[in-house]
Amino acid sequence: MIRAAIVDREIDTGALISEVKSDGAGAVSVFIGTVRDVSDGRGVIGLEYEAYRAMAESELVAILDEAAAKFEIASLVAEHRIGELGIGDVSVAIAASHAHRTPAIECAQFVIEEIKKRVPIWKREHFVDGTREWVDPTARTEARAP
Amino acid sequence: MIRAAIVDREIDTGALISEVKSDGAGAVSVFIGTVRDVSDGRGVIGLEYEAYRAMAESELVAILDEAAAKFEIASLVAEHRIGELGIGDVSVAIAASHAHRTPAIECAQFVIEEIKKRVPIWKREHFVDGTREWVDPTARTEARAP
Amino acid sequence: MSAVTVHLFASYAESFGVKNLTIELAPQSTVADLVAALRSLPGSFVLPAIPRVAINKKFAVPDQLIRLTDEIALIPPVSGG
Amino acid sequence: MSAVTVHLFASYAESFGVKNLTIELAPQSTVADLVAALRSLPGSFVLPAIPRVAINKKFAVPDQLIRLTDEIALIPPVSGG
Repeated sequence: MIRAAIVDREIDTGALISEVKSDGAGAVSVFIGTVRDVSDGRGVIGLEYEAYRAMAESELVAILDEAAAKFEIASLVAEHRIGELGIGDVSVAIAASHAHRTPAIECAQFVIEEIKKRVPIWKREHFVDGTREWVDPTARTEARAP
Repeated sequence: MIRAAIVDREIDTGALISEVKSDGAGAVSVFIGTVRDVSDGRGVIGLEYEAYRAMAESELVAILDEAAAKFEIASLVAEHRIGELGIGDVSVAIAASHAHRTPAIECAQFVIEEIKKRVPIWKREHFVDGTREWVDPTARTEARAP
Repeated sequence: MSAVTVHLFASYAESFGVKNLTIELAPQSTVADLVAALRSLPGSFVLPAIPRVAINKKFAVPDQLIRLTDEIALIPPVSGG
Repeated sequence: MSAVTVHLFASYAESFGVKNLTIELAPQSTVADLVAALRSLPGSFVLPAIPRVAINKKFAVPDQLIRLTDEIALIPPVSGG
Protein backbone atom coordinates (compact mmCIF):
# COMPACT_ATOMS: atom_id res chain seq x y z
CA MET A 1 0.00 0.00 0.00
CA ILE A 2 1.50 3.29 -1.19
CA ARG A 3 -0.11 6.65 -0.41
CA ALA A 4 1.08 10.22 -0.77
CA ALA A 5 -0.77 13.40 0.08
CA ILE A 6 -0.28 17.14 0.27
CA VAL A 7 -2.55 18.26 3.11
CA ASP A 8 -3.63 21.55 4.65
CA ARG A 9 -4.48 20.13 8.07
CA GLU A 10 -2.50 18.63 10.95
CA ILE A 11 -0.55 15.46 10.16
CA ASP A 12 -1.49 12.52 12.39
CA THR A 13 1.74 10.52 12.62
CA GLY A 14 0.07 7.82 14.71
CA ALA A 15 -2.44 7.23 11.92
CA LEU A 16 0.38 6.94 9.38
CA ILE A 17 2.15 4.37 11.55
CA SER A 18 -1.06 2.34 11.93
CA GLU A 19 -1.55 2.55 8.18
CA VAL A 20 1.76 0.85 7.31
CA LYS A 21 1.81 -1.76 10.07
CA SER A 22 1.06 -5.31 8.98
CA ASP A 23 1.41 -8.83 10.34
CA GLY A 24 4.20 -9.56 7.88
CA ALA A 25 6.20 -6.43 8.68
CA GLY A 26 8.64 -6.59 11.58
CA ALA A 27 9.93 -3.04 11.23
CA VAL A 28 8.42 0.39 10.81
CA SER A 29 10.65 3.39 10.20
CA VAL A 30 9.19 6.86 10.60
CA PHE A 31 10.59 10.27 9.77
CA ILE A 32 8.89 13.40 11.07
CA GLY A 33 9.89 16.92 10.11
CA THR A 34 8.81 19.69 12.47
CA VAL A 35 9.05 23.48 12.47
CA ARG A 36 12.12 24.72 14.37
CA ASP A 37 12.29 27.95 16.33
CA VAL A 38 15.57 28.91 14.69
CA SER A 39 16.75 28.90 11.08
CA ASP A 40 20.20 29.73 9.83
CA GLY A 41 20.86 31.32 13.24
CA ARG A 42 17.75 33.56 13.22
CA GLY A 43 14.73 33.27 15.50
CA VAL A 44 11.59 31.99 13.78
CA ILE A 45 8.02 32.33 15.04
CA GLY A 46 6.31 30.33 12.31
CA LEU A 47 6.28 29.67 8.61
CA GLU A 48 4.18 28.96 5.58
CA TYR A 49 4.53 26.33 2.87
CA GLU A 50 3.34 27.02 -0.66
CA ALA A 51 3.06 24.18 -3.16
CA TYR A 52 2.54 23.70 -6.86
CA ARG A 53 0.00 21.30 -5.52
CA ALA A 54 -0.84 19.02 -8.44
CA MET A 55 2.83 18.56 -9.34
CA ALA A 56 3.86 18.19 -5.69
CA GLU A 57 1.38 15.34 -5.35
CA SER A 58 2.52 13.60 -8.49
CA GLU A 59 6.22 14.02 -7.58
CA LEU A 60 5.57 12.64 -4.12
CA VAL A 61 3.79 9.64 -5.62
CA ALA A 62 6.71 9.15 -8.03
CA ILE A 63 9.20 9.23 -5.14
CA LEU A 64 7.21 6.67 -3.16
CA ASP A 65 6.91 4.41 -6.20
CA GLU A 66 10.66 4.60 -6.76
CA ALA A 67 11.35 3.94 -3.09
CA ALA A 68 8.95 1.00 -2.91
CA ALA A 69 10.64 -0.60 -5.92
CA LYS A 70 14.19 0.13 -4.71
CA PHE A 71 13.66 -1.21 -1.17
CA GLU A 72 10.95 -3.79 -1.96
CA ILE A 73 8.67 -1.98 0.45
CA ALA A 74 5.09 -3.15 0.77
CA SER A 75 3.69 -0.23 2.76
CA LEU A 76 4.81 3.35 2.49
CA VAL A 77 2.91 6.55 3.20
CA ALA A 78 3.96 10.19 3.20
CA GLU A 79 2.15 13.41 3.90
CA HIS A 80 3.42 16.96 3.52
CA ARG A 81 1.50 19.80 5.07
CA ILE A 82 1.15 23.21 3.43
CA GLY A 83 -0.20 26.55 4.63
CA GLU A 84 0.66 28.32 7.89
CA LEU A 85 2.50 26.29 10.54
CA GLY A 86 3.62 27.14 14.06
CA ILE A 87 6.75 26.11 15.93
CA GLY A 88 6.71 22.36 16.62
CA ASP A 89 4.06 21.58 14.02
CA VAL A 90 4.68 18.54 11.85
CA SER A 91 5.43 19.61 8.26
CA VAL A 92 6.17 16.19 6.81
CA ALA A 93 5.82 12.59 7.95
CA ILE A 94 6.93 9.39 6.26
CA ALA A 95 6.24 5.84 7.46
CA ALA A 96 7.68 2.73 5.83
CA SER A 97 7.24 -0.88 6.89
CA HIS A 98 9.18 -3.96 5.83
CA ALA A 99 9.83 -7.47 7.06
CA HIS A 100 13.32 -6.30 8.06
CA ARG A 101 14.70 -3.15 9.58
CA THR A 102 17.40 -1.99 7.17
CA PRO A 103 15.19 -1.53 4.10
CA ALA A 104 12.52 0.19 6.21
CA ILE A 105 15.04 2.68 7.62
CA GLU A 106 16.79 3.31 4.31
CA CYS A 107 13.46 3.75 2.54
CA ALA A 108 12.21 6.48 4.89
CA GLN A 109 15.56 8.25 4.60
CA PHE A 110 15.52 8.03 0.80
CA VAL A 111 12.03 9.54 0.70
CA ILE A 112 12.88 12.57 2.84
CA GLU A 113 16.07 13.20 0.83
CA GLU A 114 14.15 13.06 -2.45
CA ILE A 115 11.36 15.28 -1.12
CA LYS A 116 13.95 17.91 -0.32
CA LYS A 117 15.38 17.69 -3.85
CA ARG A 118 12.36 17.67 -6.08
CA VAL A 119 8.90 18.14 -4.59
CA PRO A 120 7.74 21.65 -5.59
CA ILE A 121 7.02 23.03 -2.13
CA TRP A 122 8.48 26.26 -0.79
CA LYS A 123 8.92 27.46 2.76
CA ARG A 124 8.59 31.09 3.81
CA GLU A 125 9.96 31.74 7.26
CA HIS A 126 8.42 34.31 9.58
CA PHE A 127 11.27 35.72 11.63
CA VAL A 128 11.13 37.15 15.13
CA ASP A 129 12.12 40.56 13.70
CA GLY A 130 8.91 40.67 11.61
CA THR A 131 10.48 39.90 8.24
CA ARG A 132 9.28 37.04 6.05
CA GLU A 133 11.58 35.33 3.58
CA TRP A 134 11.35 32.49 1.10
CA VAL A 135 14.00 29.96 1.94
CA ASP A 136 16.63 29.30 -0.71
CA PRO A 137 18.37 26.05 0.30
CA THR A 138 20.99 26.65 -2.38
CA ALA A 139 22.12 29.74 -0.45
CA ARG A 140 22.10 28.44 3.16
CA THR A 141 25.16 28.80 5.36
CA GLU A 142 23.84 26.24 7.83
CA ALA A 143 23.29 22.53 7.19
CA ARG A 144 19.84 22.28 5.67
CA ALA A 145 16.99 21.93 8.12
CA PRO A 146 15.43 19.79 9.39
CA MET B 1 16.63 14.14 27.68
CA ILE B 2 17.65 10.49 27.53
CA ARG B 3 15.38 7.71 28.77
CA ALA B 4 15.52 3.93 28.47
CA ALA B 5 13.09 1.38 29.85
CA ILE B 6 12.35 -2.32 29.79
CA VAL B 7 8.57 -2.55 30.13
CA ASP B 8 5.99 -5.29 30.52
CA ARG B 9 3.09 -3.30 29.07
CA GLU B 10 2.17 -1.98 25.63
CA ILE B 11 4.58 0.55 24.13
CA ASP B 12 2.94 3.88 23.25
CA THR B 13 4.95 5.11 20.27
CA GLY B 14 2.97 8.35 20.10
CA ALA B 15 4.01 9.15 23.66
CA LEU B 16 7.66 8.49 22.80
CA ILE B 17 7.45 10.82 19.81
CA SER B 18 5.87 13.57 21.95
CA GLU B 19 8.58 13.03 24.53
CA VAL B 20 11.46 13.82 22.15
CA LYS B 21 9.85 16.65 20.20
CA SER B 22 11.13 20.12 21.01
CA ASP B 23 11.02 23.61 19.54
CA GLY B 24 14.69 23.39 18.58
CA ALA B 25 14.40 20.00 16.88
CA GLY B 26 13.43 19.94 13.21
CA ALA B 27 13.61 16.18 12.80
CA VAL B 28 12.34 13.15 14.68
CA SER B 29 13.36 9.67 13.59
CA VAL B 30 11.46 6.70 14.94
CA PHE B 31 12.11 2.99 14.70
CA ILE B 32 9.42 0.52 15.70
CA GLY B 33 9.93 -3.25 15.87
CA THR B 34 6.80 -5.39 15.72
CA VAL B 35 6.08 -9.10 15.97
CA ARG B 36 5.92 -10.78 12.55
CA ASP B 37 3.70 -13.70 11.66
CA VAL B 38 6.58 -15.56 10.06
CA SER B 39 10.13 -16.26 11.17
CA ASP B 40 12.83 -17.98 9.18
CA GLY B 41 10.09 -19.25 6.90
CA ARG B 42 7.91 -20.72 9.68
CA GLY B 43 4.49 -19.50 10.78
CA VAL B 44 4.47 -17.73 14.16
CA ILE B 45 1.44 -17.11 16.37
CA GLY B 46 3.17 -15.13 19.11
CA LEU B 47 6.31 -14.92 21.17
CA GLU B 48 7.77 -14.11 24.52
CA TYR B 49 10.76 -11.99 25.48
CA GLU B 50 12.82 -12.80 28.56
CA ALA B 51 15.36 -10.29 29.88
CA TYR B 52 18.17 -10.16 32.36
CA ARG B 53 16.27 -7.10 33.36
CA ALA B 54 18.70 -5.07 35.47
CA MET B 55 21.50 -5.56 32.95
CA ALA B 56 19.18 -4.99 29.98
CA GLU B 57 18.21 -1.64 31.44
CA SER B 58 21.79 -0.59 32.13
CA GLU B 59 22.95 -1.73 28.66
CA LEU B 60 20.10 0.17 27.04
CA VAL B 61 21.03 3.29 28.99
CA ALA B 62 24.67 2.83 27.95
CA ILE B 63 23.66 2.54 24.27
CA LEU B 64 21.55 5.69 24.45
CA ASP B 65 24.36 7.59 26.18
CA GLU B 66 26.81 6.49 23.48
CA ALA B 67 24.35 7.39 20.73
CA ALA B 68 23.58 10.80 22.22
CA ALA B 69 27.29 11.61 22.40
CA LYS B 70 28.07 10.25 18.92
CA PHE B 71 25.25 12.09 17.14
CA GLU B 72 24.98 15.10 19.47
CA ILE B 73 21.41 14.16 20.15
CA ALA B 74 19.46 16.14 22.73
CA SER B 75 16.42 13.87 23.06
CA LEU B 76 16.44 10.13 22.74
CA VAL B 77 14.11 7.54 24.25
CA ALA B 78 13.86 3.79 23.83
CA GLU B 79 11.57 1.16 25.29
CA HIS B 80 11.76 -2.61 24.90
CA ARG B 81 8.82 -4.72 25.91
CA ILE B 82 9.19 -8.14 27.55
CA GLY B 83 6.73 -10.92 28.34
CA GLU B 84 4.16 -12.43 25.99
CA LEU B 85 3.45 -10.57 22.74
CA GLY B 86 1.03 -11.22 19.91
CA ILE B 87 1.45 -10.71 16.16
CA GLY B 88 1.72 -6.99 15.35
CA ASP B 89 2.55 -5.95 18.91
CA VAL B 90 5.35 -3.41 19.29
CA SER B 91 8.41 -5.05 20.87
CA VAL B 92 10.76 -2.08 20.69
CA ALA B 93 10.47 1.62 19.89
CA ILE B 94 13.17 4.26 19.58
CA ALA B 95 12.63 7.98 19.03
CA ALA B 96 15.43 10.47 18.42
CA SER B 97 15.15 14.18 17.74
CA HIS B 98 17.77 16.59 16.41
CA ALA B 99 17.91 20.00 14.76
CA HIS B 100 18.73 18.20 11.51
CA ARG B 101 17.54 15.01 9.89
CA THR B 102 20.69 12.99 9.21
CA PRO B 103 21.88 12.68 12.83
CA ALA B 104 18.33 11.87 13.99
CA ILE B 105 17.98 9.07 11.43
CA GLU B 106 21.47 7.65 11.99
CA CYS B 107 21.00 7.78 15.76
CA ALA B 108 17.80 5.71 15.75
CA GLN B 109 19.43 3.21 13.41
CA PHE B 110 22.55 2.96 15.60
CA VAL B 111 20.40 2.29 18.67
CA ILE B 112 18.43 -0.58 17.12
CA GLU B 113 21.63 -2.15 15.76
CA GLU B 114 23.29 -1.97 19.19
CA ILE B 115 20.20 -3.33 20.95
CA LYS B 116 20.37 -6.37 18.69
CA LYS B 117 24.03 -6.90 19.54
CA ARG B 118 24.21 -6.46 23.26
CA VAL B 119 21.04 -5.94 25.26
CA PRO B 120 20.42 -9.20 27.18
CA ILE B 121 16.93 -9.95 25.95
CA TRP B 122 15.89 -13.25 24.38
CA LYS B 123 12.99 -14.07 22.12
CA ARG B 124 11.12 -17.38 22.21
CA GLU B 125 8.91 -17.92 19.20
CA HIS B 126 5.63 -19.76 19.42
CA PHE B 127 5.18 -21.53 16.10
CA VAL B 128 1.95 -22.47 14.37
CA ASP B 129 2.87 -26.14 14.80
CA GLY B 130 2.81 -25.79 18.59
CA THR B 131 6.57 -25.81 19.18
CA ARG B 132 8.33 -23.04 21.07
CA GLU B 133 11.97 -22.20 20.42
CA TRP B 134 14.47 -19.70 21.69
CA VAL B 135 15.80 -17.73 18.75
CA ASP B 136 19.54 -18.01 18.08
CA PRO B 137 20.39 -15.15 15.73
CA THR B 138 23.85 -16.62 15.19
CA ALA B 139 22.20 -19.64 13.51
CA ARG B 140 19.58 -17.93 11.31
CA THR B 141 19.37 -18.67 7.61
CA GLU B 142 17.25 -15.61 6.98
CA ALA B 143 18.31 -11.99 7.36
CA ARG B 144 17.72 -11.13 10.98
CA ALA B 145 14.29 -9.83 11.81
CA PRO B 146 13.02 -7.27 12.14
CA MET C 1 4.04 33.97 -32.40
CA SER C 2 1.77 32.50 -29.79
CA ALA C 3 1.21 33.20 -26.13
CA VAL C 4 1.77 30.73 -23.32
CA THR C 5 1.07 31.18 -19.64
CA VAL C 6 3.90 30.53 -17.16
CA HIS C 7 2.99 29.81 -13.53
CA LEU C 8 5.23 31.34 -10.86
CA PHE C 9 5.58 30.41 -7.20
CA ALA C 10 7.17 31.60 -3.98
CA SER C 11 10.30 33.74 -4.49
CA TYR C 12 9.79 33.85 -8.27
CA ALA C 13 6.24 35.14 -7.92
CA GLU C 14 7.53 37.68 -5.40
CA SER C 15 10.34 38.86 -7.67
CA PHE C 16 8.31 39.07 -10.89
CA GLY C 17 5.41 40.53 -8.91
CA VAL C 18 2.84 38.18 -10.46
CA LYS C 19 1.66 34.58 -10.13
CA ASN C 20 1.32 34.09 -13.90
CA LEU C 21 3.21 35.52 -16.85
CA THR C 22 2.09 35.53 -20.47
CA ILE C 23 5.00 35.05 -22.84
CA GLU C 24 5.05 35.25 -26.64
CA LEU C 25 6.94 32.37 -28.21
CA ALA C 26 7.84 31.52 -31.79
CA PRO C 27 6.73 28.14 -33.11
CA GLN C 28 9.09 25.27 -32.17
CA SER C 29 10.32 27.16 -29.11
CA THR C 30 12.08 25.14 -26.46
CA VAL C 31 12.32 25.43 -22.69
CA ALA C 32 15.65 27.23 -23.19
CA ASP C 33 13.94 29.76 -25.51
CA LEU C 34 11.27 30.35 -22.87
CA VAL C 35 13.90 31.00 -20.20
CA ALA C 36 15.73 33.41 -22.54
CA ALA C 37 12.47 35.32 -23.08
CA LEU C 38 11.87 35.50 -19.33
CA ARG C 39 15.29 37.06 -18.75
CA SER C 40 14.20 40.28 -20.48
CA LEU C 41 11.51 40.88 -17.85
CA PRO C 42 11.81 42.95 -14.67
CA GLY C 43 12.42 40.70 -11.65
CA SER C 44 14.26 38.06 -13.67
CA PHE C 45 17.42 38.63 -11.60
CA VAL C 46 15.92 36.03 -9.25
CA LEU C 47 16.49 33.27 -11.81
CA PRO C 48 19.59 31.08 -11.42
CA ALA C 49 21.80 30.13 -14.37
CA ILE C 50 19.57 27.19 -15.23
CA PRO C 51 16.13 27.59 -13.67
CA ARG C 52 14.03 24.46 -13.33
CA VAL C 53 10.98 24.40 -15.59
CA ALA C 54 8.08 21.99 -15.32
CA ILE C 55 5.96 21.03 -18.33
CA ASN C 56 2.68 19.32 -17.53
CA LYS C 57 3.82 18.79 -13.91
CA LYS C 58 7.11 17.11 -14.82
CA PHE C 59 10.60 18.58 -14.78
CA ALA C 60 11.60 19.47 -18.34
CA VAL C 61 14.99 19.52 -20.09
CA PRO C 62 16.24 22.68 -21.85
CA ASP C 63 15.77 21.38 -25.41
CA GLN C 64 12.21 20.16 -24.79
CA LEU C 65 9.73 21.69 -27.26
CA ILE C 66 6.85 23.72 -25.86
CA ARG C 67 3.33 23.15 -27.13
CA LEU C 68 0.58 25.76 -26.77
CA THR C 69 -1.48 23.34 -24.68
CA ASP C 70 1.29 22.67 -22.17
CA GLU C 71 0.96 23.59 -18.51
CA ILE C 72 4.18 25.51 -17.87
CA ALA C 73 5.68 26.42 -14.49
CA LEU C 74 8.94 27.85 -13.24
CA ILE C 75 10.16 25.94 -10.18
CA PRO C 76 12.24 27.91 -7.63
CA PRO C 77 14.74 25.94 -5.53
CA VAL C 78 12.47 23.69 -3.47
CA SER C 79 12.48 23.92 0.32
CA GLY C 80 9.88 21.45 1.52
CA GLY C 81 10.42 18.79 4.13
CA MET D 1 37.30 -23.61 46.97
CA SER D 2 34.31 -21.35 47.15
CA ALA D 3 30.90 -21.44 45.59
CA VAL D 4 29.48 -18.84 43.23
CA THR D 5 26.01 -18.65 41.73
CA VAL D 6 25.69 -18.34 37.95
CA HIS D 7 22.43 -17.01 36.52
CA LEU D 8 21.13 -18.65 33.36
CA PHE D 9 18.57 -17.39 30.88
CA ALA D 10 16.54 -18.52 27.89
CA SER D 11 18.17 -21.35 25.88
CA TYR D 12 20.94 -21.80 28.48
CA ALA D 13 18.43 -22.21 31.33
CA GLU D 14 16.52 -24.63 29.10
CA SER D 15 19.60 -26.70 28.27
CA PHE D 16 21.06 -26.83 31.78
CA GLY D 17 17.55 -27.35 33.17
CA VAL D 18 17.95 -24.69 35.87
CA LYS D 19 17.87 -20.89 36.22
CA ASN D 20 20.84 -20.80 38.59
CA LEU D 21 23.94 -22.99 38.92
CA THR D 22 26.25 -23.20 41.89
CA ILE D 23 29.85 -23.68 40.84
CA GLU D 24 32.90 -24.35 43.01
CA LEU D 25 35.85 -22.20 42.03
CA ALA D 26 39.44 -22.03 43.26
CA PRO D 27 40.66 -18.64 44.53
CA GLN D 28 41.85 -16.30 41.75
CA SER D 29 39.61 -18.01 39.21
CA THR D 30 38.86 -16.12 36.03
CA VAL D 31 35.88 -16.00 33.70
CA ALA D 32 37.66 -18.56 31.48
CA ASP D 33 38.04 -20.89 34.50
CA LEU D 34 34.34 -20.55 35.21
CA VAL D 35 33.44 -21.43 31.64
CA ALA D 36 35.77 -24.46 31.77
CA ALA D 37 34.02 -25.66 34.94
CA LEU D 38 30.61 -25.23 33.30
CA ARG D 39 31.65 -27.42 30.37
CA SER D 40 31.72 -30.49 32.63
CA LEU D 41 28.00 -30.14 33.38
CA PRO D 42 25.12 -31.82 31.54
CA GLY D 43 23.51 -29.42 29.05
CA SER D 44 26.75 -27.54 28.41
CA PHE D 45 26.65 -28.55 24.73
CA VAL D 46 24.53 -25.40 24.31
CA LEU D 47 27.56 -23.19 24.99
CA PRO D 48 29.39 -21.72 22.00
CA ALA D 49 33.20 -21.67 21.79
CA ILE D 50 33.37 -18.44 23.76
CA PRO D 51 30.16 -17.84 25.69
CA ARG D 52 29.46 -14.30 26.84
CA VAL D 53 29.64 -13.83 30.59
CA ALA D 54 28.41 -10.81 32.53
CA ILE D 55 29.92 -9.80 35.86
CA ASN D 56 27.90 -7.29 37.84
CA LYS D 57 25.70 -6.59 34.81
CA LYS D 58 28.60 -5.82 32.47
CA PHE D 59 30.12 -8.01 29.77
CA ALA D 60 33.35 -9.53 31.10
CA VAL D 61 36.57 -10.54 29.38
CA PRO D 62 37.95 -14.12 29.73
CA ASP D 63 40.86 -13.19 32.00
CA GLN D 64 38.73 -11.14 34.38
CA LEU D 65 39.02 -12.36 38.00
CA ILE D 66 35.86 -13.50 39.75
CA ARG D 67 35.14 -12.32 43.29
CA LEU D 68 32.75 -14.16 45.60
CA THR D 69 30.52 -11.11 45.81
CA ASP D 70 30.14 -10.78 42.04
CA GLU D 71 26.77 -11.14 40.31
CA ILE D 72 27.56 -13.65 37.54
CA ALA D 73 25.42 -14.44 34.50
CA LEU D 74 25.86 -16.40 31.30
CA ILE D 75 24.47 -14.47 28.35
CA PRO D 76 23.09 -16.53 25.43
CA PRO D 77 23.17 -14.93 21.96
CA VAL D 78 20.79 -12.00 22.38
CA SER D 79 17.68 -11.76 20.21
CA GLY D 80 15.87 -8.63 21.35
CA GLY D 81 14.65 -5.85 19.10
